[in-house]
Amino acid sequence: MEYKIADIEDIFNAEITQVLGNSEYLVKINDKERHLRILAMSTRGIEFLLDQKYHNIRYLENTTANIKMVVDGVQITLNKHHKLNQIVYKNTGETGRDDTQVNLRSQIPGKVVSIDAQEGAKVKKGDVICVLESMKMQVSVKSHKDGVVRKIKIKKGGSVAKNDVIAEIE
Amino acid sequence: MEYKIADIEDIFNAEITQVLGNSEYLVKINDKERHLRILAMSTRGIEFLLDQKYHNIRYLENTTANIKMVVDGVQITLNKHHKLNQIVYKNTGETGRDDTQVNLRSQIPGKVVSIDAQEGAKVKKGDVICVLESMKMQVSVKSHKDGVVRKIKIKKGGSVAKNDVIAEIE
Amino acid sequence: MIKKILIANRGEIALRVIRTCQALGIKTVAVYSDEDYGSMHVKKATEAYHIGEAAPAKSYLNQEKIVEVALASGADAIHPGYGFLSENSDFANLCAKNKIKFIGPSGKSMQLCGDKMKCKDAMAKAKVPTVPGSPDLVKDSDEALDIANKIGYPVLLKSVFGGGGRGIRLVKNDKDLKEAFEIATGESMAAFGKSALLVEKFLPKIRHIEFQLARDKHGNAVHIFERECSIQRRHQKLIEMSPSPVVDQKTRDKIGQLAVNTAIAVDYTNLGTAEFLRLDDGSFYFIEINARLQVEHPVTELVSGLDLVKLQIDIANGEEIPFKQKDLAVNGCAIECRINAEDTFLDFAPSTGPVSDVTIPAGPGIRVDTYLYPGCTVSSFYDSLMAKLITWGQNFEESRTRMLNALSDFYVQGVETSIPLYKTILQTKEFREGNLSTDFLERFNVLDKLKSDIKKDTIEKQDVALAAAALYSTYYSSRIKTTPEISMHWKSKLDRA
Amino acid sequence: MIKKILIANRGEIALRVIRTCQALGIKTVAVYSDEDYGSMHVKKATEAYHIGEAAPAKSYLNQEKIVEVALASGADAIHPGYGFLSENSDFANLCAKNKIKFIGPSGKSMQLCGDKMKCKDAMAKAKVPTVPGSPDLVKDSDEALDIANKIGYPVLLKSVFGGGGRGIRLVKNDKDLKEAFEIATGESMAAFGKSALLVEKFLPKIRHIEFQLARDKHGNAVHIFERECSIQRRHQKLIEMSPSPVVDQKTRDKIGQLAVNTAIAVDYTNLGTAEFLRLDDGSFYFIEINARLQVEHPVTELVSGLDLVKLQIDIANGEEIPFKQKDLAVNGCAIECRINAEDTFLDFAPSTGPVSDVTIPAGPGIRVDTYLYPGCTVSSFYDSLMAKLITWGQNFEESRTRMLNALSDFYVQGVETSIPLYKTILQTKEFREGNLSTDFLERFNVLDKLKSDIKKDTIEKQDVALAAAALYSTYYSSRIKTTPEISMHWKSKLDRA
Repeated sequence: MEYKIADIEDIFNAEITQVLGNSEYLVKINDKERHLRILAMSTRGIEFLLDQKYHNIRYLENTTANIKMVVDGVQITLNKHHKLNQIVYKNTGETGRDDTQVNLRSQIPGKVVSIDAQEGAKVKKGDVICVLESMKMQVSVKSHKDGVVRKIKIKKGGSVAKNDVIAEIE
Repeated sequence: MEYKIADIEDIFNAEITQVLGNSEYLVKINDKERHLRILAMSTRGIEFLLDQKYHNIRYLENTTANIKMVVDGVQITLNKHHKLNQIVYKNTGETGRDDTQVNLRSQIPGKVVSIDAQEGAKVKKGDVICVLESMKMQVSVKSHKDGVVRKIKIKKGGSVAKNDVIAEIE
Repeated sequence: MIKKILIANRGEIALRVIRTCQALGIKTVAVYSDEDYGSMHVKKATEAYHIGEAAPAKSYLNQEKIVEVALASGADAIHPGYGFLSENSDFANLCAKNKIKFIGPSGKSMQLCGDKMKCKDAMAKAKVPTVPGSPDLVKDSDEALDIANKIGYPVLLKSVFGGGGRGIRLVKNDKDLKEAFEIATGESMAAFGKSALLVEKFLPKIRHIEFQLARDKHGNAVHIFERECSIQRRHQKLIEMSPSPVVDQKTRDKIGQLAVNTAIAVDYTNLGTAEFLRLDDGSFYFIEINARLQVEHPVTELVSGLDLVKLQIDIANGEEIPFKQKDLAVNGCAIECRINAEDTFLDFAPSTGPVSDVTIPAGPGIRVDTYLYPGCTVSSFYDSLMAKLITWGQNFEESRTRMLNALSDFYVQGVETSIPLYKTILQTKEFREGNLSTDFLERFNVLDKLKSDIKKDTIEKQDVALAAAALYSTYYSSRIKTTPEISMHWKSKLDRA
Repeated sequence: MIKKILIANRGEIALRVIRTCQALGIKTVAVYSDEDYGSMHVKKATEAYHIGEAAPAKSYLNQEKIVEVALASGADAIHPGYGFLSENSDFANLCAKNKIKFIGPSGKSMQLCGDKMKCKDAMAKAKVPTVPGSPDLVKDSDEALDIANKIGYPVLLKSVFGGGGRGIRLVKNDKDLKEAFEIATGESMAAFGKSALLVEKFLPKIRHIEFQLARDKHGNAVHIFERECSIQRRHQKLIEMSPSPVVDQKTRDKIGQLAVNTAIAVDYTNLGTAEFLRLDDGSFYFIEINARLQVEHPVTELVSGLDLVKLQIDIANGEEIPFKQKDLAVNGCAIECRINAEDTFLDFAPSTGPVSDVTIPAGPGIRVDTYLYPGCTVSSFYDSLMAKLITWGQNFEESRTRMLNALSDFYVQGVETSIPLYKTILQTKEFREGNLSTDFLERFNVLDKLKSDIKKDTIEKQDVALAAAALYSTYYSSRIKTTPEISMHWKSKLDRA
């Protein structure tokens, strides 16, 4: 799984690759395999040795978008869905859709943060039509084709459900 | 309610006489009324002010017979059923029963710790016939009348249910 | 002899006083507001009485109620702590009237300490240097010019109606002063109907250095060394230490004697603190006497071995100070960090609420005075000081290193704290070299350093965070369980909402 | 210069060493057995390696495995703590062979300290008085009689094959000695095929007083005062203090110099302890050198201001001791209570198991060295020392009062502790007066006093217990709820079973 850490630009990768038993695991972090041994787990968090080094993690908050934790006294927020933009685009504008399709639909539910195209305007495939806030993240909804925006079907500050039509583009 | 404290001879009395609200109570301890204000309660125990003085009680164990607690660092065991012997006797040997009744029945369930009368022996009303362990306490079952023990219907180490016949006394 | 003390305070200082009373076998009476039912001082005192609502005016400042509780509980003395009623001469007088010993100076002496002009006057007589300036209000711009030229520019033109930085003008020459005087007078006349201006020398880069005083009713007086309290934010002390890196024994003897003279000048009894400003040229100027136990008294305790609260009680009992100046020597070095519930990046705004988890550092040379416990609450009604972390070492460096380690071990969940700021400060070259001043935070851009330290920490811990996240994802999706006793519940604000 | 230290130990002493390493910026390597996954020393060290099964022989005594981890982790030194391998000269030699610094004396010196007869011989040459007796094995009863008459009755006839009180006979006159010699020889021949008997003066009422030693590789040697460790049970120290109530400065100088001479006599380097017996007539007899850091070293740290682990590391680095004897002076008084997991009334039998709740005292003058935390386990595989509670005061009485308060604040749920015993001991008139001896517990019937104290405590708290019970009954039967946030879950062994 990929993560983004608040305040750091890079995208990181981390997953458990092997369960060794006896509370031991192999974890791949940014393509490097590390040894992890769990010492204790509780409602508050987790304690483990990572390559023989002890760490104490307190989980503060866990949403679908973020994990907020205190790592050895340092507060860190991990963003679990940094690729949401891409995923949403993939499912709307980027691929697979028929160019003859008029309706641009939202693949996610969310709140409309901004509308970035005006009715009557010419847009290219991939241009941002609007930005939604979803799962505490801002996600751009991009045009699925080159064309003209016939109608914007949403309002700033309003809510959209999954599959709602965002705009008609011809 | 009456209590006995392990290691102390006297019998003590304690009950809440009034709920004042705002976590405040009047408690009567050995006929003296005291003011009690609860500060905190948790799974571990209770903290209160008794007549303006703070106390911290940790509950270690609670059975039908005992409460074991740590009061300001001092471990104290309160016996909740110090009068069980009397109560049981009241319901078996002491009163109300017809002298013509042959069967001595147990008023409580328990395990037979000892048998203190032999078949054929003469017994007086109030003599101990057997001792049961019940609710972590030892309780004597006493004869309900003067007579001769015809039959002992229990075995040492065995269990008796409430109303089981302990012995036939004629 | 005092047998039972009512502590007219809350929080860590109430606990501090209780601790000494326990050691001396003196009974204690706590008082508490609606907000403080579950507070530690209620739990640790011999008795505890409810005195009113959360707002200080309705409880901890309610003089009559507090005296009433003292009388009802049979307390023969009141310890005011710091803040609240500690420097209120009316309260000291009220205690005296009710034949309750007030553990502090007399009301009269306290009043004199609180009146800046009268105090300055007393110091002039005692030949204690104060910040150069007009001895009293200046009547016109000519007098102001005269004084400014005598003490030298730049000077501050201060309105006595100001306060907290308002009504103060920095002036660099005669022309500016004349102009500023006109404007200030005009403003003051418009707002208050009268003008009241002072001229004072502007001191650009200053250290705050104070001396701990003790004086008994028999006239014996000593100072118990200095404390350097230059690390401040918005005129609030953050870090204090004893000894000061710029005070050698000769200076300590000299300024210490001056400090003792200030106590004599206002007939001060019990413990107090003489505060001075120190310039880079080594000159000291007296500012004021704090007529109470200071927040930062533990650093003095650690380098002197004394129990200052015990000393307060002894003096209140009419006893003589049981040592002489020559018996005292600075042992090692102590540093205190005030652990405040505040958000450094929100201009130190208070951060309040329930504290679900606390880890308090411990070990050799570490002392923590605090009211914190897991499950307690940091109230918005009272000041933001949650804990004082004090370390002792054989020398400054040992004390500093212990402090850094202890800060890392200190964890408070639920509120923002000043802990990260202190870690950054203690690691600066300037702090290590003792290059301190009251504008330390601005002068060395400490908040920028803090930001960069936080980023560095995040980068250092990123792999661990990722491992923890990976573990979480795996657990959450497939619920691997290796041993039955391992169980995990994930807290989530969403779940709880 | 040592940069990374493997700590070949566990529990509080491993944590103690880690703490100093952190302060010095030295990395630490912890080792742990199957029993110690969740132990604090694993959590606090820079790195932690699993070394084997719970039984010490399979982990903490596994010399090869520990050296292997040291090499693998790049540790350049090993700190042995106390117990386990700390006085094992083979291990010291194995470290040397692998070019790992052993933080302690040389294997050769250690071996000499461990060999009682050779050590006694070395002390005789250095003119250090040892307990009067035969300089070597006595060959026949005539020699035994000769020696007994020289040193005076009563004497002890000891078999070197004995140990822990076995094979020791108290003899009061010539006739008894002759008889005892025959019997002892016969027994020994029957059991071991040879006889090996010693004669030693019987010392009826003794104090255990020891001196902290430090000697560097350059030959500089100092003592860091005495510790009185007379309060014992079954030859195990329970309470230690510094200074001793019977050691004045003159005695300290004199016996301290003797102690330094013992270190020189066996070419001892690093920190060690010279143990003495002291009789009521003021005479001191050397018994042995403990070639390691002692459990009770914190009392010396508190009265000297020194970090003894730092001193060990400095000496191991080949540095000179950074002070002279004349620089050292006793500051105040420190007392240590060893908080053991044991049942005083079951002949001090170990009490082990999970510790669900712990409250550790804190405050000025209080130091706690411990591995305890809520949720930890007291293992049956290792010794019963859970914590060391050490208090400092300006004098004995302040230290004692602080200790009593701290003991009351110390709470360990799940195991029996020696805390109540210490409260009783510290309150006896005899302890307060410093009337100490190794048979203190028996001499003053302390266990009877403890029983009566416990009863007194119960009576004192009975009303509170009854109020708590009444509250419980009411809650349980009618479930009164005054405020919604108050909730109560009643623990019951029955429910959990």
